[in-house]
Amino acid sequence: MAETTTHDAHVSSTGLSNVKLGMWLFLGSECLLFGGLISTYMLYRGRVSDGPTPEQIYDIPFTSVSSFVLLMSSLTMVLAVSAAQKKDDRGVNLWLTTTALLGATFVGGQVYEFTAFYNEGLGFSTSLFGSSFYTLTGFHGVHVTVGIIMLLALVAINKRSSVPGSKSETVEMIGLYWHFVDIVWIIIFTLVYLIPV
Amino acid sequence: MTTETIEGTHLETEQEHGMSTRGYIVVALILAAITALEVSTYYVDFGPLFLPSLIVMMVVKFVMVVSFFMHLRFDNKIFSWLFYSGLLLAVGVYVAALSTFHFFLR
Amino acid sequence: MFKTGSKLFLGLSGFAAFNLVAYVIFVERLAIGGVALSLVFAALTGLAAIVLLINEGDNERQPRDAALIGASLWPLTTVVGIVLLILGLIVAQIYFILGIVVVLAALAEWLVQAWSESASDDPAHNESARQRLLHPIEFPVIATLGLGVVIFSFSRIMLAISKSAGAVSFIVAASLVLLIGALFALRPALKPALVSGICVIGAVGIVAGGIAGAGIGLRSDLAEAAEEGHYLHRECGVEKSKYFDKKAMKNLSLRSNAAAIVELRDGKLSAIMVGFNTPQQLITASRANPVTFIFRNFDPTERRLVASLGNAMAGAPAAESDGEEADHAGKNETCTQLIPKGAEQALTIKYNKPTIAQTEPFTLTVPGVAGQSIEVLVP
Amino acid sequence: MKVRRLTSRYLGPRSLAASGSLLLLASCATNAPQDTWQPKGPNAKMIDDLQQPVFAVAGIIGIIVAACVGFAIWRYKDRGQPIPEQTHGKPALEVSLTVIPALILAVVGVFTFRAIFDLARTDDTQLVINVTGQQWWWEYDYPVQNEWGITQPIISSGQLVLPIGTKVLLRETSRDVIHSYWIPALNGKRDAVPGRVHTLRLQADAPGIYAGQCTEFCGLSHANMRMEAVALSDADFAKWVANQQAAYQAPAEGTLAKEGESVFLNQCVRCHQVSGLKRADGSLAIAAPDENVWSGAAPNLTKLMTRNTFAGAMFNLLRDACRDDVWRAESAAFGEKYLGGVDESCLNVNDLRAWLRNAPEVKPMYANPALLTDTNGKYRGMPNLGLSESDIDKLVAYLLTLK
Amino acid sequence: MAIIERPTPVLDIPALPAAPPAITPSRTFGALKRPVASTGWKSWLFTVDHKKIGLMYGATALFFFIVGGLEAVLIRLQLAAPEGKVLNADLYNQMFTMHATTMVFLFVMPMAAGFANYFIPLQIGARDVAFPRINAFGFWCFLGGGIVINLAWFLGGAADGGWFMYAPNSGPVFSPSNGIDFWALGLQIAGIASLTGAINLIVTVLNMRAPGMSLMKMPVFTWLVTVVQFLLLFAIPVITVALFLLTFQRSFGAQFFDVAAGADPLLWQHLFWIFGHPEVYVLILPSFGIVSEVLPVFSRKPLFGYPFVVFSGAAIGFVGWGVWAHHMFASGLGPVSVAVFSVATMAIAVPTGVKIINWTLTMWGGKLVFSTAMKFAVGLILLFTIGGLSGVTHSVAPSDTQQTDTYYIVAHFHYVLFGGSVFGLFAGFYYWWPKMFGKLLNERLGSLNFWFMVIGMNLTFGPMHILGLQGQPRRMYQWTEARAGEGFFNIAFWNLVASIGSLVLTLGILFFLINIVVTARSKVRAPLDPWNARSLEWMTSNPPKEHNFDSIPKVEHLDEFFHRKYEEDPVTHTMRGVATAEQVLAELERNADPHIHMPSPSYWPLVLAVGLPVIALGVIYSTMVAIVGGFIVLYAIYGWALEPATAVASDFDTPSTNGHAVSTTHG
Repeated sequence: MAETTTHDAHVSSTGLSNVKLGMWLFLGSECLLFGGLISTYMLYRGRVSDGPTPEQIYDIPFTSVSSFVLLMSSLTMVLAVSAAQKKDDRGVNLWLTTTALLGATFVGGQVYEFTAFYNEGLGFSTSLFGSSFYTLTGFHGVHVTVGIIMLLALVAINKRSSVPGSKSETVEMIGLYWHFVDIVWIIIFTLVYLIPV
Repeated sequence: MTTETIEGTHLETEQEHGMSTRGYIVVALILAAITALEVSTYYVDFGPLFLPSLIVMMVVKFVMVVSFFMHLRFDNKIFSWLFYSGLLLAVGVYVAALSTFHFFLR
Repeated sequence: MFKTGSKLFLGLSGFAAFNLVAYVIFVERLAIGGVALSLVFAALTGLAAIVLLINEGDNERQPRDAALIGASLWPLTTVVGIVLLILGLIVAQIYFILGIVVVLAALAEWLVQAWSESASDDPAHNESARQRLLHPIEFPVIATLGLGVVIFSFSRIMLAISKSAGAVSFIVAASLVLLIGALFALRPALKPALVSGICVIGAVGIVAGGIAGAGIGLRSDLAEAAEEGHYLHRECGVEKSKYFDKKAMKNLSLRSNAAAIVELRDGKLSAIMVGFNTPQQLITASRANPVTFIFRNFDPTERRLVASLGNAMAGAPAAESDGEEADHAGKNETCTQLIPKGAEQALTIKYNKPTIAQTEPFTLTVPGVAGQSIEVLVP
Repeated sequence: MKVRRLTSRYLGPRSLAASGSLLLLASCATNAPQDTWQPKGPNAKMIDDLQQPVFAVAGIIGIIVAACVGFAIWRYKDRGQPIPEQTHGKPALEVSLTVIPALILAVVGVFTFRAIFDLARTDDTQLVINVTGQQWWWEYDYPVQNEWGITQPIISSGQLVLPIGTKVLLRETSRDVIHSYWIPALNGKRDAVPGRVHTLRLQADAPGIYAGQCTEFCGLSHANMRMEAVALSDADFAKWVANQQAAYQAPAEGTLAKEGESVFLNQCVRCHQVSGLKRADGSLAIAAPDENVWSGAAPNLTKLMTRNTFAGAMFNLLRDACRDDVWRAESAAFGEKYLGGVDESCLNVNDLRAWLRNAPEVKPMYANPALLTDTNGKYRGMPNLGLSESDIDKLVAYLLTLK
Repeated sequence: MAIIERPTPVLDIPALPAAPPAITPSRTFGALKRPVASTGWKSWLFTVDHKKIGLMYGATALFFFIVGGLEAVLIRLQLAAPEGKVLNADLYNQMFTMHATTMVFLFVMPMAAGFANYFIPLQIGARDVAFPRINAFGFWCFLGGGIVINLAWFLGGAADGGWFMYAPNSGPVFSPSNGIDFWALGLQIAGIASLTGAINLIVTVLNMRAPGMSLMKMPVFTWLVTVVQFLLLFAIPVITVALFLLTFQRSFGAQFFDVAAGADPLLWQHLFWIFGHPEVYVLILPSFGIVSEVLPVFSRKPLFGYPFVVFSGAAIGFVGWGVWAHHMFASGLGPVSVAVFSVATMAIAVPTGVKIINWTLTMWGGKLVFSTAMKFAVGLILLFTIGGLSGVTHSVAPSDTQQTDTYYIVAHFHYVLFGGSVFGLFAGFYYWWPKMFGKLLNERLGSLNFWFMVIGMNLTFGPMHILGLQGQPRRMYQWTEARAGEGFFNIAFWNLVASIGSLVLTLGILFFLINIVVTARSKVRAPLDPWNARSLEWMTSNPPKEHNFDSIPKVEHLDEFFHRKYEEDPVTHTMRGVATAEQVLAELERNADPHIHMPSPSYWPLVLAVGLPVIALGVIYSTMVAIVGGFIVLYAIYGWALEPATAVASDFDTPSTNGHAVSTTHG
């Protein structure tokens, strides 16, 4: 996002990076966002005035696989961060691309899931379960998509950059975001999919 | 002072935080194993342990990702404070709100 | 003042204006086509204005080095767009919109490229100028479009193959990505071009698969579910129905908004209501007001709660017409799923007609439990 | 009375400065229909007993703070004194000044706790009444309770009738948006939330009419959504119950009222039910508000003239003089006057006719067809029926027979 | 002065090959250049300077204050007499909804954000906030949100569901106009401003303090605003969720509050008040901070019990999360919830009381100078005490069931928000005006302003206590003579008094506006340190230079500036002056930093913020427009990401023959 300048002796008061502090604050704030969406779902999941119930349409084997995929993308992401700390640009680009592809696989799975559910009779306005399920998982999917776009853009910017490791902090920041999206899915997977109504 | 641009100083001071590649892979494997265990609850009847075990596994996975992949274990404590205060606030507030809907009690 | 570029755009905008007038007169007023054409007109005029403004300070001298100007893709794209546009006027609106998007995109690119090439004598500088203006839009658009196509294709493949094959191919695809990533990481000697190559091949493969998947359509069980609406019927009999009773819900989270909790305990059906200290056999429900009953089964066999919705005014839907409580097999009733002992389910009902309009009272019953019935009185 | 006024005096800054004569004036306050400081039943009394000391303590603390600030302003005004010592505070003082209010609040908290649970009791209920809010009126239905002589559901609106000295429990809900039921003299408010059933204890000590108002913002005519609770002695209540369940009396043939009945059957019965009313062919006339109004219900007009109000208690059915006569009646005489209902001499013809002529003009409602797209053309509130003046004459004559 | 200095290393790179200048048309590059000017209208549009952004926040908020005030006056005119005819029911409902929305979201919050933006970097000795471009983006979001919310007035009617927007009354059936859609989307956009602002200011406070300034040496204003930012950080996402649910319900047919589908409308109330109660502290704490600055300055004495004030502020912020359901005591939560929240509400009265005690004791034994700022501060103590105590009366839940949704509550929160928040902000205006504009506001007009406001406010809101206890509910577009009662407490009389009071109050505000004009036209410059102030923001010129401080001061004390001016006599314990403000400043200037790099202005925050209202309009009217808005947002984000924080050399000048700039000064 910005070029490195080391002109000033004025180091931050805590010795920490502004961007990183900001990112953690943002993630703390996001907890409340997803908390609200998850709570809404939890409250309404048993209210099926019409259409299928959660257990009738959930495809646990498939969702397990897609959880696994997202988990592995966290691994590749952390490898990218690790490479960035070693100023290994090739590794960074490689792992970022891998992460983005795994993320895309996950989103592809979600598109599949939504289409399948829709065909089985669960629309956005079908029941409270439908409204809250699509809202929650849709928000998560949008977060993943934003993450993928950031990853790809970072790869593109990184390729143009001539200074190796210049984007290492950006890699770390996107990494934090990506892991956060992953841990939200860890919660969704358990609370939404595995615990039956 | 140019802001948004302090990463240079940061990296020099905290070069060696985090784990080795092998460490990350081990963590990921543990996470995968827990996920497999979670999924097994769908096929095998855990009886009364079902709910608590799922919750515990979820929390363990959560904490592992946060601590190792997101480096909270190795990083400055202030990040943990910021993140966990948001998290605990969310849990507290929403659990309280849900309980007013008789979520936890019949 | 007027040079080739500005003349071109002025001419084009004049043409668009002519088309717009013709469209409004001959086709229809205020339709999407009219809006689109006015947008095209506005855009072209704007482009012409920008060209004029930018060239204002330019002297008449042409760049000395003609080699500065490279080959350009944009004229061709513009033509493709115009073809789409015309096609759209004849065939379908979607092509028309697509055509507009393509034409506008191509013209914008063309314009910026043309302008940047005459900006200065330094090709690098010119290129960087072009990039600064266009990269912010090129990057996201290409990334979004590319990703969107790949993701969508992937989902089409998944929809076409069977459930288990889907899960397997899903994990195979992910593992492949992971493995190839690991391979490249372990073998630093492999060329970046190879990475890109594999990515492109993978993408093309997925898109091809997607097209094939789209051709095949939905897999059989999904197609059947979509056609028959498996979960949209409520079958309220004693026996278990194939779809409606599959994997019954056993728990509620929201328990605070029940008008009554209806319990089947020791073969007795009774309603526990806020404000009444003893279980009731008669519930007064206000008219046209959605009431929620929570049914709790304490009977060892699986039971369901059935609410009769009366027979008032044949033909008039007793419940909300948005299909919440469909009437099944000629009987106007709705019900919960068959639930095992200890489980609970909610049932939301709206009684639009009062009891006096019925020949039989509204009741809550449990099929298979004789003699137990709660009357719902709607005054 | 005196104590109450004393404490309420501490509320405003202006009243802090109020003199003794103001206090005298204050204790003269009469006919304050929604005064929250004049409990007329044990539930409101319980609240009052709690809030009086709290207001008193709050007032005293307020005076102390104001006095301290005032003293500091007067004493430490800059009169050229030197810049004071830069002291940063005295922790002991701070802690004690923190602990004292905490202790006061702890005491208040204990009593609050008790009152909350006492006011939430439902196990000692003697009479249950269902209350349903709707834009912008209240429907009361009395479920079958044989011990009160209620053998079939009674349905009414505008005025809640309850026996004195009885622990009445309201089961509140709503048909559309959230409303709130509040009779200040009898208890605090409780929201009527659609889909949920909330309870509210009411108990009146003496016969009389207690006014209230919807206090949860509920849309256009929120201000016009009023209610009245009418407390009757046990004997009078029994009479009221009996009359409400009495059979429908069709007006005599050939009267204006009989013509009014047919107007009613043509127009009003589309939404308004009158129990026992029969069509010309002898079938029961059953209203179908669900086909015409969004909320699916309209006030039941059976025994309309036993009530004192109409249109969500926005208007009185009684002329002002007759109304005052009822409202200000002595406890002993009240029941009889109230049960007398509305007769022709007392009928507030002007408001009733204006209402029948063009309801949305006198009470804001969503009756404009242009705005009804979201409700599939269904009204929210009573539309303008376009009745002729002679139809209105007939209808008024008919409505007067509904007693 | 090289404020926006081009980074030195860039100058050394021969960027361009030599080319004849004639062939390089300068205008073409003009279209692509980054904005660098620090004067002129463009410098405001594209600025990233926290002071300019703070002033823009302030000016916009003041405009919305006038709008909201006019709405309030209309409301009071309507209610002056029974059966008021000034407004019809529909318009009245829009009016009170928008009055509350405007005052809360478009006046008090952004005004506090303006002060925070302007003064936090100054108070902690920083040159700007941590993320200047995000800061600019926040302001434009707030403006965009405010415009979207108010746009509804002209497009079919504003929101009419009350600022609390309870479901299901906010559903499409019950509010068929688009007002609530505009409201929800506008708040969503304004929420982005609060969220980004919160992250920005927290990072600034944590990371950019002057050397030596530990957390417990920070001025109280900075402290309390930081608490506020934490509240916003965690509260905004909750309202975001609620607003999304509402928008999805209204625009896309979701069922979240549809009772016929089994929904529970109380879900909205919980989400709204989980946000809404912390929001109350968001509104009041900045004013507490301002007063905690003003009182010590005009008492010539440090704040009494600084750590207690700081920790009680933090305690309020923390406990503030556990009391939201006291807005719902009458909602039917059940006795257990009510009891728990009732006690929690009482608990929060304690730290609030601590503040009152500390302010009073700060004045105790001081040398009180009654400037207008001080008058407002003392006014806050007294008026807020009244509001706080009436608050305690309805922390008692049973008592609250008699009071909630009556005018008693209106009285309570106006004493808290007007007597508290607004008086605090006015104290801030008078106190900091010379710092922001280099001129003192007229004290005579200030005095008129204060007294009219105090009298007007008590006349307006005092009688509302009576109205409420006499049972007049809120949000009624008319009241009727029939229920007015008789005697001293009849509501007819007090309604009239309140309406007259609102006109007096308006006059008071008018004096302030006149004062602004008079001051702006006056030629008298304010002295460097007009109030004998205590904190760092006064250790720079009036108004501050673009880079705030020539050299960042080293902080040794709380109230550093005061301690540079005065020293304690070891014998008498009185203070004696050792330096004037001018001398302190001159000392700083002598040690001026040779290289000061400030971030460059940027187009992207504005472009990005323009995209959001376009999306909002698209959600309401047409998906195509939303897609266009989406592209604007994408474009701006990428433009932003590809742009360095500091402009490169070619942005400043035309590419010239020798690859060097003609001049480096753009200040």
